[in-house]
Order: sequence, then C-alpha cells, then structure tokens
Amino acid sequence: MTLSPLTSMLSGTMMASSDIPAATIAPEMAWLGWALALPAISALVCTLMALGKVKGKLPGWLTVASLGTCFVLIFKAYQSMPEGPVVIPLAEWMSFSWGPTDFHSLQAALELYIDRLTIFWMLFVTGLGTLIALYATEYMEHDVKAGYARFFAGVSIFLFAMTALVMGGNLLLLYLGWEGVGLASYMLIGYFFTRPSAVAAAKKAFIVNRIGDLGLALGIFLTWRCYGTIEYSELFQVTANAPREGPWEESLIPYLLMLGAFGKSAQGPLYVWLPDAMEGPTPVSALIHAATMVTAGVFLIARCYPLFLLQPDALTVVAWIGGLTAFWAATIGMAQYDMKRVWAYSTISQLGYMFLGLGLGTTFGACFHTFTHAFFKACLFLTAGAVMHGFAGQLDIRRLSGLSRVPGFRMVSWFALLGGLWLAAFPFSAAFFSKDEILVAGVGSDRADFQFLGWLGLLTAGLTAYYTFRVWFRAFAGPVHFEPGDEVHGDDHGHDVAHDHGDGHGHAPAAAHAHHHGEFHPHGPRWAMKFAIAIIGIGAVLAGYPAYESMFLHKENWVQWMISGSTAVGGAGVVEHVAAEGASHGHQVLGMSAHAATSLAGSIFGIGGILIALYLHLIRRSAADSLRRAIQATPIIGWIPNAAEHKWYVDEIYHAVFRVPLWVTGHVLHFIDKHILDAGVVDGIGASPSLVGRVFRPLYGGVLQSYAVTMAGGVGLILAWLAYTWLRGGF
Amino acid sequence: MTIAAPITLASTMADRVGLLWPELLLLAAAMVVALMGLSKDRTIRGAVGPVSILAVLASGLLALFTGGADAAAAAGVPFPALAQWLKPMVALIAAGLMAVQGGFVDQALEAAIGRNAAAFNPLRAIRGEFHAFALFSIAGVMLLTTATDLIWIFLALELVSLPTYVMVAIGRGDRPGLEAAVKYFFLGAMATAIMLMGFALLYGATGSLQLDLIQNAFGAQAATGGIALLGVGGLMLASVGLFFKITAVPMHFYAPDVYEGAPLPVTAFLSFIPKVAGFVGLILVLGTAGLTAGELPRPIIALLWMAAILTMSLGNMGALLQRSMKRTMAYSSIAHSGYMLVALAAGTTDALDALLFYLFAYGVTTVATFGGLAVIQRAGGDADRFEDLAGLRRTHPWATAMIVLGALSFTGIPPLLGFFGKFWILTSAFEAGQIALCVFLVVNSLVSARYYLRFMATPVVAEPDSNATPTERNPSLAPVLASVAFGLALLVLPCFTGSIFGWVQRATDPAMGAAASAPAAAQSADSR
Amino acid sequence: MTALTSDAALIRLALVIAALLFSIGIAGFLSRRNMIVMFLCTELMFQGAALALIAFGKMHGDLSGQVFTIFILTVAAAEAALALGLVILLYRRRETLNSEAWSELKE
Amino acid sequence: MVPTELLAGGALGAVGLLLVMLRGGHVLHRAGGAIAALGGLAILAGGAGLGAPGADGSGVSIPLVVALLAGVLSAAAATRVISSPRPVLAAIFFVLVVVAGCALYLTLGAEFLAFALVIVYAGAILITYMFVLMLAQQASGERDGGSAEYDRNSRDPMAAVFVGLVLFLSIATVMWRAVDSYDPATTAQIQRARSWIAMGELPKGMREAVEAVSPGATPVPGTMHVSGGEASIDVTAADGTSAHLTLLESSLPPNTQTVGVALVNQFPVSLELAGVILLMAMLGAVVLARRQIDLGDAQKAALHSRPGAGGAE
Repeated sequence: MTLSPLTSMLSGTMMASSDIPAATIAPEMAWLGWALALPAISALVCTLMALGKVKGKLPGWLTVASLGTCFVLIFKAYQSMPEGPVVIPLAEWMSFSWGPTDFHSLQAALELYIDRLTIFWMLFVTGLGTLIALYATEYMEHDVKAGYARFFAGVSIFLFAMTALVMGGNLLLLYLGWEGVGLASYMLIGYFFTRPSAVAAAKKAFIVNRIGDLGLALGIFLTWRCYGTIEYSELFQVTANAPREGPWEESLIPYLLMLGAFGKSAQGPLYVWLPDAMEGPTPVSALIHAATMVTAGVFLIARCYPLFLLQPDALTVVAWIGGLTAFWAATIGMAQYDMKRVWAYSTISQLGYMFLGLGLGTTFGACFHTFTHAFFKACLFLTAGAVMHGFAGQLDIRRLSGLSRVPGFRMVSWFALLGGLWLAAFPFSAAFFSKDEILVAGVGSDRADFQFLGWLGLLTAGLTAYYTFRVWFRAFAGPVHFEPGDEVHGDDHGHDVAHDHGDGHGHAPAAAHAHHHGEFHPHGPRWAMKFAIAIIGIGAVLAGYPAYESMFLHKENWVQWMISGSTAVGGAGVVEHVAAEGASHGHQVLGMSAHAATSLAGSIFGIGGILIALYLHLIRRSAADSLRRAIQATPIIGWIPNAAEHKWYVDEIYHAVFRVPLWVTGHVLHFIDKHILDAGVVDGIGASPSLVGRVFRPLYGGVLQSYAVTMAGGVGLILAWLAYTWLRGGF
Repeated sequence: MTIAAPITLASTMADRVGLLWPELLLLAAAMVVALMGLSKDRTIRGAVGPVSILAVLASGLLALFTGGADAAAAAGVPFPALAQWLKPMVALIAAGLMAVQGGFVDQALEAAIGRNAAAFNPLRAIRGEFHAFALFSIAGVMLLTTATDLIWIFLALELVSLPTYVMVAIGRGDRPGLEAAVKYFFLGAMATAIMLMGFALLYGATGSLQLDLIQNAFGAQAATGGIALLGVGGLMLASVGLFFKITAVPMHFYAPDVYEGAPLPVTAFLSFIPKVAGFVGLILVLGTAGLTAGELPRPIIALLWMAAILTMSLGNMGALLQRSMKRTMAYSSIAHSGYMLVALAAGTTDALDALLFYLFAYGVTTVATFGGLAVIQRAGGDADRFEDLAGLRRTHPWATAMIVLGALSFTGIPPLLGFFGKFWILTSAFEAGQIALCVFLVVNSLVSARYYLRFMATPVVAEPDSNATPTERNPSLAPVLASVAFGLALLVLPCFTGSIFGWVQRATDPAMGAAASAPAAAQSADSR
Repeated sequence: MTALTSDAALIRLALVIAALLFSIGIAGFLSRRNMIVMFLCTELMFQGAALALIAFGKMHGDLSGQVFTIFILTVAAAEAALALGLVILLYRRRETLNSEAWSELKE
Repeated sequence: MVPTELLAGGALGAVGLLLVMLRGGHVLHRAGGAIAALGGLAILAGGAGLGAPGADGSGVSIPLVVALLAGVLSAAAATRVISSPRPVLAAIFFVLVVVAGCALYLTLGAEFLAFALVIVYAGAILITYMFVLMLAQQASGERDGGSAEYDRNSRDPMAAVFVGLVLFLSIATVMWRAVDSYDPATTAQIQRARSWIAMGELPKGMREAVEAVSPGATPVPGTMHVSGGEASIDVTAADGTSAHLTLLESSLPPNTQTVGVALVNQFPVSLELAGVILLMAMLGAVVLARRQIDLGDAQKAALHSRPGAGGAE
C-alpha cells in the first residue's frame, strides 16, 4: 500500500528539509538587476511622457523594448542558471537593530533571490508581458492622443512590481511588489475613468485586495516575529529546523499568507473583484487579470511552501477553498453572456485548480497549470479583444455569430478554438496534462475529502468544457450574424461622448455604426495583434511540450525540473512519487490506476461538455434561445411555457432534466455573487464606518459650548471614573 | 528632617539662556519680519516669507550644534536628549509649512498694489506679523523640548498656541476664519485651565515643579505602595489638557470646525506644530511617572489606551462622511494622533522612538499633501471641495503626484515614509503586548484607505464639472515647491530610515547628554 | 474622620475652594452665551488652579507654587488681551456677543 | 468613598445653582440661592474640618475663620459671576472673587501674591474686561433692561451644572486626603530652611539677617549651614574676630524677597518666556485691532477688481 501524497508528506519521510539547499551569494550576477531596473526606467519615462503629453506610439514601443530586453535577460539567466538558489545583492536597504534581545533587528536588503522557481515564473511573466504589450501598441492606438502613455506607464509599473514580487530576496520586497501590482491593477482597471463602472470596479478591486493585503502584511510581520528574519535565504534555513507544532503565532502565519494569496488570486469569497476588473482594457485583462498578476497568490504559496508544510491543516484549507472556488466559478460562468466575463469566471475557476493543486501537495501540478493557463487564457483574452476591437465593443455572445466566416477574423477564430480546446482540457492538450496532475493527486488520494475534491474537479472540468464551447459555438460558429456594439455595452474603447477622443478609432465614428449590421464593417486585427495572438497561441501548444516529452520520451518533465530545487520542492517530490509509483501499482480507482482513471474521466467529462455545447449552441441553437427567452420572461416557475408547443417536448425535457438546473444554479450563484457578496460584504465593509459616523454626527453641532460640554463632560467622566475606582480599591 | 546647605540652586540664568540659541534666533527673526512687513518697499515685504523660512532652517542647523542635552542632563530631566532630534526635525518641517503658507497672507492687497489699484497701508498689511506669529509658535515648540519644569512647559505651550489662535483669526479674516478662531481660542483656554489644574495636583502630590524632583518623588511613592491618588489625578488632568493640543478624544471636538474654518496653509500648520507640542508635553509629563519604564500608573495606561482606540476610530469614521477636504484632513489628523497614542500607551522606549519617528513622517506627509492642495484657490479663498480637485492631473501634474504620494503615505502604503511610521508603532506596540491596540490600528488604517482614496482618485480620475466655477492657480510657487521637495522626501527618506531611526533612538537614550557632546552626537547621527 | 490641625484645615479649605472655583468656572463656561463672560469663567478656572498651587505650596513649605501663580497671572493677562481683541473683532462683524451666533461650521 | 460633606453639599449646591440659572421666577430664584448657599456652606465647613474639631479645640483658629469667610465670599461671588444676567455685574462679582482670593492668599502666607493678584487682576485685567463690555454692550445693553436676550437665558444649564458637579466632586475628592500626611512642624522647618538658603543667594538679605542677630558683624560668604529648621553662619565681628552665629527665626527674609529669589534663580527661562508671551500678546492685540479697520467701499472695489478674486478681507 503506497502512502498517499499528503500522508507521506506529513510523515516527514519525503520532506527532508535539506531539499532546499543553502543559497550562495553571487554578486557577479548583478546584471540581472537590470530586469528590475528596465521596467522601472520605462515606467518613469512613460510617466514623464504622460505628463509631457507626448503623442505617438513611442511609449508603447519603449515598453515593448524594455520588456523584451527583460525577457532576454531572464532567458540568459535561465541558461546560466546555477544549481541551487542564488542571492544577488544589489544594494543595502534596510538594516535596523534595536533593543537588547532577539528579534530586535530587521534586515531587508535590496537583493534578488534566484532559484528555478523564480526563473520559471519570470520566463512566462516577461515573455507574455512583452507579447501583450506588443498587442497593446495596436489595440490602444485610438488612445494615442489621450491615455496611451499613461496606459504603458501602468503596464511598466506593473511589470516592475511583478518583477520585484517574484525576484525579490525577502518578504518585504515581495510585499512592495504585491502592493505595486495592486496599484498598477487599480490604475489600469480604472483606465477608462470617465465610466463610473470602471471607477467602481477599480475601487472594488482596491478595497477587496486590501483585505488580502492585510493578511499578507500581518503574515510577514508574524514571520519576522517568529523566525527573526524575512530574508528567504535565512528564513528557509530557519524553518527547516523549526518544530512542526510551533506557538500559536507561528501556526497563524500560513493562514495569513493564504488570505493575501486568496485576495490577489481571487479565491474564495474574495473573488468578487476579478469579474468586474474586466472593465479595464483587454490587454490588461489578458496580462494582469489572467496570465500573471493573479498567479501571484500561487507564487506566494509556492515560495513559502516550507512555512505551509509546517502547518499541514493550512494546506487542507487551501485545497478546499481552491476546489470549491473552481466549481463555483464554473457554474457562474455558464450563465454569462459577455465573452470577457465568461473568461473572467473561467480564470477564477482555473486559479481554483492551481490552489487545489497546492493544497493537495502537488506544487508541480499547480505550477504546470499556471504555466499552461497563462498561455491559453492570454490567447483567449487576446482573441476576445480582437473581436471587441473589430466590433465596436461588442462581446455579447447573443449578438455575435459565425465570426469564423467574417473576413479578417478567421485566424482569430481558429486561435480562439485552440484556446477553447486547451481550456476545456481536450485530450492531449497542454492543459489536459497539467489539470490531470492536479486531479490525480485528489482522486488517487487516501483521504476521502481529497478524493471528493478530485471528483469535484473532474465535474468542474466538464462544466468548463461546456461553457467554453458554448461561447465558441455561439460566437464563432454558425450563421454569420452580428450587431456592432454601442457606447454602452461592454465598450472597451471609450467612445463616451464625454471622452475627449471619442472619434479616434480610425473608422467611422461609433454613432454612425447604428445597429444595422449591413452598414457596419468590422475591421480585423492588423499585424501586431495577429502576431501576438499567433505567438501566444503557438506558445499554448508548446506549453504542453514538457508533458509530451515526459510521456513519450520518458524524460523528466521540464516544469518539474524547474520546480525541484526551489522552495516548492517539498511538494514536487511527493508528486514524483505518485506519478512514478501510483501509476503502476498504486491506489486503485474504478479498477484502474489513479492516473489512468483520471485521464479517462477527464476526457469523458471534457468531450461530453463539448458535445452538449455543440448540440445546444450550434445544432439546436434557435430552440435553446427561444426557451431561454421564455424562461426569462416569466418569474420563478413560469419557465414552463404555457403554450407548450408539441415539437418542443424534447427540449423541455432536456431543460427540465439537464439545462434548467445548470442554468438556475448558475444564476443563483451569480445572484449570490452580485447581491450578497458584493452588496453585503464589500459595500457593508465600506458602509459600516459611515453608519457609525452618522451616529456621532450630532455631537458636532457647531456651537462652541456644545463642544465644551462634551469635552468637559469627557474630562469629568474620566476623573470620576478614576476617583470611583480608586476609592473602591481598584487598580 | 535636614536640608543640607549650601544647596546648589539651579544654574544661573545666563547658563540656561545660553542653550537656547535656536529659539533666540527665531525670536529675533520674528521681530525682524514683523518690521519688514511694514516696509514701504515691495521687495522687502516680499522677502518676509523667504527670510522666515531661512530663519527656521538656520535655527534647525544651530540646534544640531548647540544641542542642549548637557544642560538638560544636568537638570536630570527624564529625556535629556529629546531636543537633539526634535529641534532639527521641527525646524525642517516648519520650514516646509512656512513655504506652504507662501504668499497667501495679504494676497489680494499685494495684488492690488501690484496693479497700482491700491496704496500700501501699514495698518492693513499683516504679512509681517503673521510670519512673526508662526515663528513664535515654532520657537515655542523648540523651547518645550528642553523644558525642565512645569512652569516652562506651561509657558512654552502657551507660546505655541497663543500665536496660532491669532493666525487662524487673521489669516484671511473671513467669517469661517473668525468662527474657527473663537472656537479654537475659547476651547483652548478651557483646556489650558484643565491642564493647569493637573499641574497644580502634580505639584501637590510631589511638592515640586522640577521634572527631575517630580520624578524622584514619584519614584519614591512607587517604591512604597504606588503613586498617590493625587499624583494620578494630576497626571490624568494634565494629560487630558494636553489632549487638546493633539486632538485626542475627548478633547478633539474643536478640530473639524477649526481646521475647516482656518485658511488651508494655517490648517497645515495647526495639524503639525501644536500636535508636536502636545506630544512633547505628554512625553515630559508622563516621563516623570516612568513612561518608558512601563511603570505608569494603571489608570493612566487605561486612559491612554481608551483614548488611543477612540481617537483612531472616531477620527477615521468622521473622515468618511466629509465633503470638505480640510475637514477630512482634520479627522485624518485626529486619527493619526490616535495611532501615536498607541505608541504612548505601549510605554516602552521602542514605542517612544516610534512615536518620535511617526511625528516626523506625519509632518513630511502633511507638507507634501497640503502643499499640493494649496496650488488651487477659489475666489481668494481655499478650494475646499473634493470636486475642486477634479482635473488637477491636467493642470497641476506635479501637485497631483504629490497629493497622491501624500495620501499613500498617510494610508501607510510601503515604501513611503508613512508606512515605516506605522510599521514601527505596530512593532513596538506588539512587543509591548498591546495586541488589541495593534488590531485596532491595522483595522483603522484599512478604513482610512477609503477616504484617502478620494484624495488620490479625484484629481487623477474625475473630470471637472463644466458648470462649476473653475479654480484659480495659486500665484505663489512656494507651496508646490515645498510639496515636491517633501513629496520626494517621502520616497527617498525610507532609504535612510536606518540612520534616522538611530538618531531617534539616541534622542530617548537616558545615557545621552552630559557624556556625549552635542555636536559629536549630531555628526555621528549623520554618519550612521 | 480624623481631626485636623488648624493649618491642615486651612489648607484643605483652600483646596476645596479651589476645586469649587474651578468647577463653577466650568459650569459658567458651559452655560453662559456672552463671550466675555465665558472668558471671565476661564479666568475663574485659572483662579482655582492658582489657589490650589498656593495651598499646595503651603502644604509642602515650598515657594515655587507661588512663582507658578505669578506666571499664571501673566499668561491670563496675555490671553485676556488677545481674547478681548478677538471678541471686539467678532462683535464688529455680527453686532452681538452671543457665542451661538458663530455656529456655521458644523457637520 | 466621596466624603459625605462634599457629596451632600455638592448635590445641594448643584440643585440650587440650577434653580438660579434656570431663572424661572423670583421665588424659585431666591429658593435656589438659599439652597446653593446651604450646599456651599456644607462644603466649606466640611473642607475646614468643622465637622470634627480637634479634641482640644485646636482645629479652629483665626486664620481659619478668616479663610472660611473668604471662602463663603468667594463661592458666592463666583456663583453670581456665572448667574448674573448682566455681564457688567458678572465682572464686578469677579472682582469680589479676586478680593476674597487675596484674603485666602494672605492666610496661606503668600503675601506678595495676594497684593499682586489684586493689582493685576482687579486693577488691570478686569478694567480691560469692563472696557470691552462697555464698548460692546453700549448698543445692545440698553435695549432691554440692561441685558441682552442671550445674557438672560442660560444655555443648557442642566448639562453645565452636572458637568461642574462631577468635576468638583472628583477633583475635591482627589484633593481631600492630600493633607493627611501634612505635618505643620516639619513643613515649617522645611520652609524655614529654604528661606535661609534663599537668603544665601541674597548677600544683602544675609547682611540684614546677621545685623539683626549681631549688629556690626559681616557674614563670611559660603559658610552658611542649614540643619533642620536652623541656620548658622560664620561671621566676622566688628572687632575683626570671627564667630559662629546661629540665625534667629525673626531674621527670616520676607515672603516677597524669597519669592523673588525663587523666581529669578529657579525659573530664569520661564521669566524670559513670560516676557516673550507678553510681547507676542501685545503684537497680537495690535494686529487683531488693526483688522477692524474697515475699508471704504471704493477701496474694496479696487481691491476686488480682479475677476473672481478678492475676498481677503
């Protein structure tokens, strides 16, 4: 009987602390500091350009160039990467010490901590960043006279902060980067600041993220308190020798860090900001809210994995939150009509998988999925952006159809299909393998709750396939039919009347589009956007290469190799164990090895979802549409149409049996999302202080003596309390 | 009972006055600018502001080299080296505050004279006197830092606050200003009386007005069963009286009205100078009862504890409701006092250091923010609605950037200076075991993010209402220059937090003073 | 209750009177609307503090209480000069000494 | 707990004061005054320890009686200050408070302060008040029986009296036990010793003291020795011989002299500071007064001709 991943991990046999080698100091690699400096310089220059009202595309190209150089640097570092972790000191920064006893010093130098995890993360962050910035040079061109430089300043700030977050050598630098990416995200979500919805979304993201940030800040603080250092190189040596059950402050650390990760990565109840963040320009959605920033939470946990391993219960919590979020978001995604929103919920769902992987102990699976997801989700967003760009902001899948046959959108459609297949974890796609790694850890586990999570993940994979192809079959397949967007719906282009560059689009003004599609000529993307989409699409295919390699050539998975020797090694070792042994003579599921069973079930669920979508949204689209309208027209039980036309019996049965529950669940969850979590939690947190404030308002009446009465009364109360307690023998 | 003679009475007047060169410089400068303001020559009148700023900076420099720790140590006061940090720090920030005031006094009059629409009338010009009052007030704070007895504290506090009453009244002389002045003045007089009663009780409990003798007497009482009720009552009344200066609950009620009514540059002045004075007063008075030794009587700790929590919470809640920027800043300033009271309640030397550093961070942020806000005006008065900031990004990009930086620093976002202030207070309070206070502090600074966000979002995001009368540009460049200088300091100074903190630590080191000579200490503070 | 010697009784009497003056001053400050009378009430409070200082000085056989009182007189005079100047200024604006006339600034 | 005298007297006084301040009518007003007087007397009698005189009657002395009378006067006048509907009367009653305070100071041995108080307060500050009152009340005061509406009606007397009562009870309670440790003999010794020492700072005072004991002798500087309540000093007699001399109690320097020494010697910076404050107050008063010089309409128009600007005055 083979031990399941977690139990073996918990027994301590697999997790030898010496797996994390001590860091060597490598001042000779200081050139890597340019990876930090270049985006900063680019941000500075772009800001100056924004202040100086520079017109033209210079800021965009500058950003692309600096990010590209960054990528080259990182790649060079990858090639010359030493075995163990490396600390690259750049500058003295903070070094305080006070008081006589321990823990009265705080050291945080400006330094980089480079291990394979760092390089791995940086490779796709800078690579995707460069491509998406390239895409944005064209996408944002209508803004050249207005916010173009501001946009790229935001992107550069983001990349700078992300670099600090990933490469920084201590938790304080990570925190700085953390806040920095939050700030950049806030700036970019609110980019179209004339739209109240964009400003509201930016605020929501800011406030929700503060909750997570509070956790992270406290977590870092407690780390420093408990372990006396926040430098990775020292911290992981300290934790290697730390006892499993520490004092209560110590056991709090992973939970606090987790809170930060959930905020940034939109998990659990803190996910509400991400769908609204789609108010930002699409490249931002692709870069920040799909591929890179939202994975910061995954990175945080992977980086601090040794701290989590000290508190196994924390990992269980991570697994549960991740698994439930994945399912929850997928059900909501099924009820959405806005293409970008579907992808947003899908992002939340996929991030849920990553956390599930982390919680189940397979950091390899989580990181692999992060990697593949970054590509295919960026691809999906960029194609959505191309559609939006071409159809004047139209993203409603009810108003778009057959785009694959519209001139100029053929390539876009095929890449959307590619992204969709990958998202649906179509067999032998990259995501199929990465998702598999996560699910097998659940299904093949000894623990019943983990098994449940694994099966839930499989079910979610089916839902994912369904909603993905619902979008694709609706928007890209079928008869050609489209309505261009107007200024209101999903407009990404700032065609607002109040916008001072409403007519900067390069074709007829939006007002002239009218709603007769006969007069509307969608314009396909030009070379920069196409190039970026193509490269990223190809990247999505290639992202599966490590898996193919390990499958067919029996080599070590490249991602796994990247993870090993890093701080996430504790988990990686476990997965290796399962993959190697579990497949041959390990835990039996449904009479098969866990691996085979998961692959099979995943394929069935995925293809099944695609087939249902094919039927409902391509073959019998009209029936599904009219039924949906009928249900919409009547409240609660009116979904049973009184006409009950005979020819629809089949569809009705289908509705009752299959689609309505899904639809209802989706909408109920969406309702909860909108009105309870949103209105209740977010607004409630905002409103409660003002409520209390209103209570105290009468005290500020404006008359001098009314203040005097309160002040003197306060003094009197204090003194009376003193005299009373004292004479009663208190104190 | 024997009192041995000859007792060396305190050192002579010349000895003590000789230590006060920075203050003497300021007082002399006050007289000079008061006279300059009456000059018929426009350039001389125009030089009033720069001369005042220079005088403040010079006094700060002088303070670096005269110190005063020796004499204070000889007098045996609880924190002899306090002045070595506080005097230069106050001078630096006061110079910024003076720059924020640049050119707002007599603005209409001078403009009219410039257009030859009016003749100079010394009876109407108040610029010289106004600056003189500011200098008096700053001198008061500096004097307070070297106080050795309660009379000195009392008089120095009066020297701090009396000029500010007049500044509020005459700054613009409009109706809100006068209303603010009368509320400030009268409530201030009441608070002073309460504080005086506290001092009287302290005197009754210890039989002395000298801080060192009071400390000895309290020490003796504490050794034999605790400080007597009379002494605790005195500490309590004196603290509550001083709460007025730092706008802490329950003495904070005046602040919103006064800050709103006062002209914006005076509001900036009020939110820093009297606050420093109040905190220094509290440190000195509570220092006699073992502030940093953790020996404060429990009722006093309870008082500080309650006051800290209420002040933070009420300040932040109040700020959420405001539409006036100055009023929001008033509540924000109340909240910041609450954060600093946390450090006082924690009652360790670490916490005291954190408090002294926080004052600095708070002052720098205040100058940066208020300097940015002062770039626009409305009809010769302040542009005080948040809506007035709309579109500032286009018209005043630098000021906008500084307002955003200031708001971020007030919120406590790293890596700005404000973050380090909060961080140290949190750390020290945590180490002192005040977990509840830490939680309150963190939650409160989260709440505060919401209203500071308005300072960040409105100038950057909002578009000006086309129906509203547009704001005007402040003719003086001084505020924006000060704002930029201090705003950049918010970014740059965190790199030197190590040395700054070392400097602060030496200021509260009881061993400092007689042993270390002042200039050497100042130099080593720089080199660290 | 312990019996008091004459001197002790004297001192305690003075202290009680000091507290009385202080509290009556506060009560007056809170209830009078005339700004000049209000300031007179703060002078009452100052009187209370000064009397307490002198009584405590007597109790400890120390003179610095009396010195403090000299300074209280000085500061009271300075404050009175400023306050009265301000009150006159306000009176010119509104033709009233009523403090409630100045209550435009509020929540 | 709170001493009974204070509690009962305070409650009575508060009720009476409230009735007086409510100004409900003549009868109520009178009754309130009577109740307040009763309460005040209770407080004062309690404060003076009349409830439990010493076994030998030593609890009552002439200074105590004087102080009691001064206290009654002081409290009554203070009450009138805050209850009189006419500000001028309030100011005059304040003079009475000051005079009563002067008597109290005398009984407490603060002779210099007693007279300084009368001179500075009654003579200077109160005159300023009167002056301002007259200036401001001229118009409104004559309108309605000598007092304006806002003077006749108290503002929220309930809250005011309550706050006052709470403050009084707590402060007086805190002070009540302070004298328990008071030992007149020791204190007198301390005071005497301090006076001797102060005399050492004053060469002239010491010469006078030595002269009082031994005419013609001159003190040797720096040889004074104080022990307990006695002081001795080396002197050079008129004939050139030196001797050790114990100073008599009668040669103590007067209060004014010692206060002066303490003032200049112990608190020199404060002395300077007080000067600065007075100077600043003078400047402030001048500026405030100057602000009152209103502009003519033509001047105002000239100042505000810039569109949208102005309003500085």
